[in-house]
Amino acid sequence: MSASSRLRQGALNVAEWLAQPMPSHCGGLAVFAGTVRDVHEGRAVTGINYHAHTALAERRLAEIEAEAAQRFGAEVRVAHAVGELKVGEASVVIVVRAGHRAEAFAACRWSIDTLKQTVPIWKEERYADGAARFLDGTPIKTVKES
Amino acid sequence: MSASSRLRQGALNVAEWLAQPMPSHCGGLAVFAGTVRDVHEGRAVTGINYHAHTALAERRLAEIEAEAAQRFGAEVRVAHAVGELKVGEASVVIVVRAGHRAEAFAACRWSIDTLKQTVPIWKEERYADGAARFLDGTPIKTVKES
Amino acid sequence: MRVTVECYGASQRWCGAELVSLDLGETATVADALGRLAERYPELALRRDTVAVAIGDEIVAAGRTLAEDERIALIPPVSGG
Amino acid sequence: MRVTVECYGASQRWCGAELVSLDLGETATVADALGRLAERYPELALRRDTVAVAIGDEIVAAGRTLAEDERIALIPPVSGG
Repeated sequence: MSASSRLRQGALNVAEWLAQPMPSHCGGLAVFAGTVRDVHEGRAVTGINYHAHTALAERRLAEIEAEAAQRFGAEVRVAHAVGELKVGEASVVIVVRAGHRAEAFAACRWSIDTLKQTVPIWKEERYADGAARFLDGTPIKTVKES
Repeated sequence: MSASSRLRQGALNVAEWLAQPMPSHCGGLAVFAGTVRDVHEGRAVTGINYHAHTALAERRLAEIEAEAAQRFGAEVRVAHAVGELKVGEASVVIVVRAGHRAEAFAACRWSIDTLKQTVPIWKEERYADGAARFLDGTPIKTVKES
Repeated sequence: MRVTVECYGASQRWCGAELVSLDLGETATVADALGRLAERYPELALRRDTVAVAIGDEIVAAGRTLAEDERIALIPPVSGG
Repeated sequence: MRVTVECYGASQRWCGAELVSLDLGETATVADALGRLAERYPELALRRDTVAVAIGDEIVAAGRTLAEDERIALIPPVSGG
């Protein structure tokens, strides 16, 4: 997993994804990060182990960036963590740079919604009582279908 | 203008507003930043001088945070720059921490839209030809009206 | 009664100054102050319906009575963000 | 013909392993491999319509013919984000 890949081992550092300067033709930066919550469906969560099909996930994340750029005229960066994350740590980061806020928000929202349906990643939740389970998910779609 | 105020002299540093850890009950972080663009209505822009009515602007920014918290059940931080900004620099930052992404996006979008209509701040654009002008704006509303 | 008007944003251009002094009658209101400004500054008169007035950290109603030496702020249409 | 099945996510639980070996006839397809797995693993059989199959970095169609020693990946419903 190289430094330039979109899948990263361990928690993401959101600030790292903002270091790049804003292009001068852009006026809106929208960012979304998903973090591990301490409760899910009433059970106390201690962490999540994220599993990925690396080759297909990298390809799909790149496709999301390209498709969002085309649909919204925005620059989009998408990253996802794999491995063990603790409560409060960031598992996914979407960074969008666009001309105006409407496109920035739309591209950011579309990208996270699409990621959840198209990228082969699985959450294995760990609970305070020592149990662990893979969450139910959604049958994988292609990026174009989203 | 104290360090804890929501109006800051000069460009904002977006990463600074992300330093606070994510509360453990929150799963979604949404951020919007507005930056100075190099063109507006076909004219080459070199920078923007942001003017504010300090007392009322501070109050309105605090009201936006409180109203967004109530409407969306989210933690919201809002900051705006005053003074001279160059192209690419951030004039406004909205940071939202919420249980899930839907509320995070909704609160972030509502906050920036409301800020633009309710906070006494004025853009004075500076152009490559040496001219400067105050932009037309929108008659000020209250936060509750938004 | 003397009041000082702070002109924000484009109202600085309409009134040609950041601060304007007004001599008004006793029991003058915010509306009276705006009326006097509109007489003097035609560019402001054209936009009078779009301008709010603040005292301290509050937007005040047109009927608000002014006090001697009070400062009022002209809040033209806003353009933050 | 022998193929190796990599089980991702919950399919590890359904099949009880991360890797499963299958012996299939010549000209076997992805659908044939899924059919064999469904015979062996009732939990997978229940969810067969929700599972996709990847080879390399591509999702492949059920009619895709398999090659000797090929590796295929079971992609159960995804839950990233």
